[in-house]
Amino acid sequence: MSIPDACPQKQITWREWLTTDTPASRRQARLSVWYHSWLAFRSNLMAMFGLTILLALVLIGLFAPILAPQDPFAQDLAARLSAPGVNGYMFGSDSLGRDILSRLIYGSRITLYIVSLVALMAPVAGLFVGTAAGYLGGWVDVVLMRITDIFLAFPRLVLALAFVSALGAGIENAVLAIVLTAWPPYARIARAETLTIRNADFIHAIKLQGAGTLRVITRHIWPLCISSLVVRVTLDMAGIILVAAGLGFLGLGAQPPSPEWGAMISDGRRFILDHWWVATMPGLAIFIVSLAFNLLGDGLRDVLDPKKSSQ
Amino acid sequence: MSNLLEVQNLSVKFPTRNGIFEAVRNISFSLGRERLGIVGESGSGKSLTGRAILRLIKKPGILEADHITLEGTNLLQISKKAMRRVRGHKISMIMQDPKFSLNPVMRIGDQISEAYRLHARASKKDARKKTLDMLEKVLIRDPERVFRSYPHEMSGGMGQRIMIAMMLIPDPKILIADEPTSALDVTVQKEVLEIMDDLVRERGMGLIFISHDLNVVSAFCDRVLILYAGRIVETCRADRLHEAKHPYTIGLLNSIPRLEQPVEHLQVLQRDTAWNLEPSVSGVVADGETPS
Amino acid sequence: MATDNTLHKKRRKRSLPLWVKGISNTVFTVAITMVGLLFVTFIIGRVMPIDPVLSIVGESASRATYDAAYQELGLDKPLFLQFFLFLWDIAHGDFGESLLTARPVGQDLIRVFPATLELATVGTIIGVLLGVPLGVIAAVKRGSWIDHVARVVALIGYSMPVFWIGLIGLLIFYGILGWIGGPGRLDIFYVDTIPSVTGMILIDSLLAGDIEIFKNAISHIVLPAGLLAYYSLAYISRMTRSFMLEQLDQEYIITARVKGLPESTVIWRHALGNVKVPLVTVIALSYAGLLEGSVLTETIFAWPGIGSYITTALLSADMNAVLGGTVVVGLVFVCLNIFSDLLYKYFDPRAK
Amino acid sequence: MTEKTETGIELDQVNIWFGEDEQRVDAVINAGFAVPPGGSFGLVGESGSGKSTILRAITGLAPTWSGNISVLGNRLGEKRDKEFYRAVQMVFQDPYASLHPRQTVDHVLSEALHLHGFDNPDKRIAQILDDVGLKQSFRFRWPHQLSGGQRQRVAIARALIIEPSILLLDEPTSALDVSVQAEILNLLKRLQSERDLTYLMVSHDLAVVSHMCSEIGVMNQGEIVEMLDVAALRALEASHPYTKQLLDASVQKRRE
Repeated sequence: MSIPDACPQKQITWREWLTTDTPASRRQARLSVWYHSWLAFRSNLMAMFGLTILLALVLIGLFAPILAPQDPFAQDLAARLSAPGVNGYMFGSDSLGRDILSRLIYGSRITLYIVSLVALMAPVAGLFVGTAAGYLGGWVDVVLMRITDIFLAFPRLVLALAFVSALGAGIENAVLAIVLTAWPPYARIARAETLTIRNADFIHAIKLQGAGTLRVITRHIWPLCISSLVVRVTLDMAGIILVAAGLGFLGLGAQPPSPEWGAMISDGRRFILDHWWVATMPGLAIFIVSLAFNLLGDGLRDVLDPKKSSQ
Repeated sequence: MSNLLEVQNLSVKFPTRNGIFEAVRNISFSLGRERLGIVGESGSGKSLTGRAILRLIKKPGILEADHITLEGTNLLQISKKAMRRVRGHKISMIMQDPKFSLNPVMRIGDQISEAYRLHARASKKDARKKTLDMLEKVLIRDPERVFRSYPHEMSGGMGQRIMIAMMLIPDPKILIADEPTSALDVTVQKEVLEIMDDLVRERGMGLIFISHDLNVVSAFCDRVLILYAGRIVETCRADRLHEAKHPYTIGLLNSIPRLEQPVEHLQVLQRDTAWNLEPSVSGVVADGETPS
Repeated sequence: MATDNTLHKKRRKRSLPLWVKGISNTVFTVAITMVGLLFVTFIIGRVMPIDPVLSIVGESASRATYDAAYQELGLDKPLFLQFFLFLWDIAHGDFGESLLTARPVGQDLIRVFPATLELATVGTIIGVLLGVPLGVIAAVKRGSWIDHVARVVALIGYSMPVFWIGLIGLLIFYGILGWIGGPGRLDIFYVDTIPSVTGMILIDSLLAGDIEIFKNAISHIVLPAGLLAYYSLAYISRMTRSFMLEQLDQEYIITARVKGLPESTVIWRHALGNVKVPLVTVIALSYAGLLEGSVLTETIFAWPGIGSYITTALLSADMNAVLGGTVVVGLVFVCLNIFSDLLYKYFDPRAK
Repeated sequence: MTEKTETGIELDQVNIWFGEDEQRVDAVINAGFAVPPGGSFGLVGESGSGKSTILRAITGLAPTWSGNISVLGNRLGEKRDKEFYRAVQMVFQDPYASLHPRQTVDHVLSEALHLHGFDNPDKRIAQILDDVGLKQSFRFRWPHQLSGGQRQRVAIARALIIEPSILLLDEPTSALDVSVQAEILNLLKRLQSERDLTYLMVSHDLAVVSHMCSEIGVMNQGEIVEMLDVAALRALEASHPYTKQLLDASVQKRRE
């Protein structure tokens, strides 16, 4: 087991440096783990496909003004309900003569907005509640889990409906409603994970080094919960998109004339028999993005969570 | 002494990212009506050898051999269906921990009688009677109660007796015991080993006893194969283990602390990379010949 | 032998039999969950921007009428007393009156719930019948083409917006091909022609011996139930596959093979026998999911169930109806949870 | 020093139990023994005998106990302070479970130093790696890049880097192959004499315990049924029937 410590750096390629079994610094150790995960992830074609779509979505959202051929709100009643390709509308136009493609492009911003808000709030809340309940145990666990169970007992969409109807329709309220119903599963996962980790010897060991509760939770338990949460969040994003679109479809999410995809489907519903494209295009957009999240989540699970890679 | 089983050039390989890993490398041995010990450290390939005989190497593992002959039939050439007749009926296996090797949601009686009903084509009633008999043979005091119980209600020692009963009920010719007592407490180990030993002798079976524990093997077997890195480095009579010649075997023996022979420092095994290149020693004993 | 915590001496003062404790524990848990659920619903009802008094007495009512109604509704009482009154009413099945139908919400719910139940049940049955075998086969033949197909089928199921695919389905199978009945539970001239016994038309028509109506009902339910079944299948098959893979890795599977059992017995009796324990929970969850998913599905298919009821009420600000519907769906969720817990205990000898 | 440090660890009439009231299960009953500073005491018994539970009670990991436990002359209360953890460290049974899977060797060792405010981490880490017989190149490795024996060396390094005077050993070699076991036992013996450590070791293996310890307590069903010194054990001079049974099982399996 001779170690090429003394080897001059330039003789080793980046790849070798990253894949070494004998990292020589903290940075190299960390980077090499990331690199190995990336290698594993890269070999998963479907996951790469999902990642590509999502990156494209982000780019489309960022550069919407440049990419969109027309103003998403500009109406042209003379050219209303044009079929795809007709009158220069690549994906056709809707009942007010607005360009569906441009609306889809701008709609990606709304989708990204909802997804990032939910992804920032729900898992974090779940992680806090779950690890606290799991690690502290006792009455803290009982109280927190009872609350979690209550929220878990609510049907997500129905509660979101009731909530939105109480606070008024709109994206922010829809997001709030989704977050309110989305955190309990994360709390459950984080708690379950914590319970298995809590009694692991490496946690006992760090306690015996004199580490306090907060340190144990944040430095030792969180890093282990986070990977399974990331997987779950990615997979859930597909569902979140569907719920948000569902709220939009029912007229409780983003309000017209906002180009929210669910609302666009709702708009096209009236013309489904004669003008199929009005509802079909946004539906496809939702489907593709949601599929991308699922593919990515599936791939991430293989990398981050090899135990459960089977699901 | 006639050979029940002959294994020629057995290899078990696993494809990995860095090429093929050979976990068992070209080993040959035979088994008569004897108790054959296979000893080695973790990763030496001893368990895989046991499973390979039953053709139970999971994908993507690859099993290769010139032949594995049981009473004149090459097990590698028979159909999957015929192989199932061999399993349980001719060759059985006991695994390490009854906590995992018994089906947790099935009643013990059903698990034991299942194999008997299959191989003996017995009626439910006969199978039940036979099962209760068998439970009694492994010295279980209240067979009726155990018959109705679930595995989680049993202690480790009881669980392993149940495994023995389950594996011996179809009256196989060969029993492979893969670390049968390493999950048990020392005082229970002895009981379980004795029960197994008695039954194996009584039936004139061949026993392959796989273990990491040189003491147990030397006390309990007739002949020993010592495995290192997938190969047999030495074979000898169990009662002559202390006369072993290979530095690996000697090193292994000397690294064990002994109650009666205190030493200040234990000897540490110095591994030699040359061992990895040596050819595997044959563990075959020709028909009619007594092992030296 | 990992730890030394195997407990050997049990000193037990038995006061109550264990099962009595178990049941009283369950009842307590359920009660707490229910009250919490009702509390959240109550709060939602309270923070509504809609003035419940105005919606009863009308915009032009005098101050005195308004105050009278205000007191009648108990709004002058402290919040927590109001909550208890709310609980009291619900315990008596009183959800107030619906603005839209001008009938007690309780009666409305009893009328619409069977339609939802019928849809979700048919969906779940199909989902389980197809999803479990698909999951098992995908796990057994891991990495084969059938595993990939099952994976793609499930991923598509996870990703498809139900309201959109429902529309497309209606467009193709009803609008273009005409193979199935359109929206609603029956063709319009069959509606209310058979006596309602269970409220589920498939059963009622058979009870009445009317095959014609039964067939018509089938032609209407096939698409929405098929869609729900697809979602349920996606979820159940994935979970089954994952549980199966976990079980197939266990030592007792090797034991079963060593015994010489045929592969079919190893898989369907030994492995699936263990999988059915967690699968119960998954199926219950999936069933609950379908009941919830009915909100969107029913809107598309004009299915007169609890989902349509809630959305219609929502759009016309009929709060009593919305809250009543929410509570009932919540109740069903809780009941499903308990039921799956009980089944779990029944299937798993270790849980007793 | 003073009288205070006359004992390393002392237990007197210690009871340990899990659960309360009807659910109460007594894991250790009336245990008592003393280990002098620099001494080594072994507890031997089978699974469920309560031997590991005693270690857990000393470290504060088993919450419900009664009686007296004192370490270096200080009686322990409900809570353990930093000073206690400075003085008492533990090595666990399974090296695959006792290292955090997402932390490098360096991380594990630096954190221990950080928690107790040690200076000069680089030098100390280099030194301890040397002491436990690991090459410097192991410093930035992840647990999955180490073998079982190497992991156990890291666990020992983690325990010793904060320079405790007492080491609790919970079956430190039972998850290892015999040849690796010999290496680890030798290492522990060397470190004990170099650093004048007090050992309290728990094992199911009589031979291992008698190799390591001078005084041995035999546990059965939560009770210490017999205490004897290693010479008596080696001479098979046990008086309690359970000890005899244990000795019999340990010796007989290699005779026949």
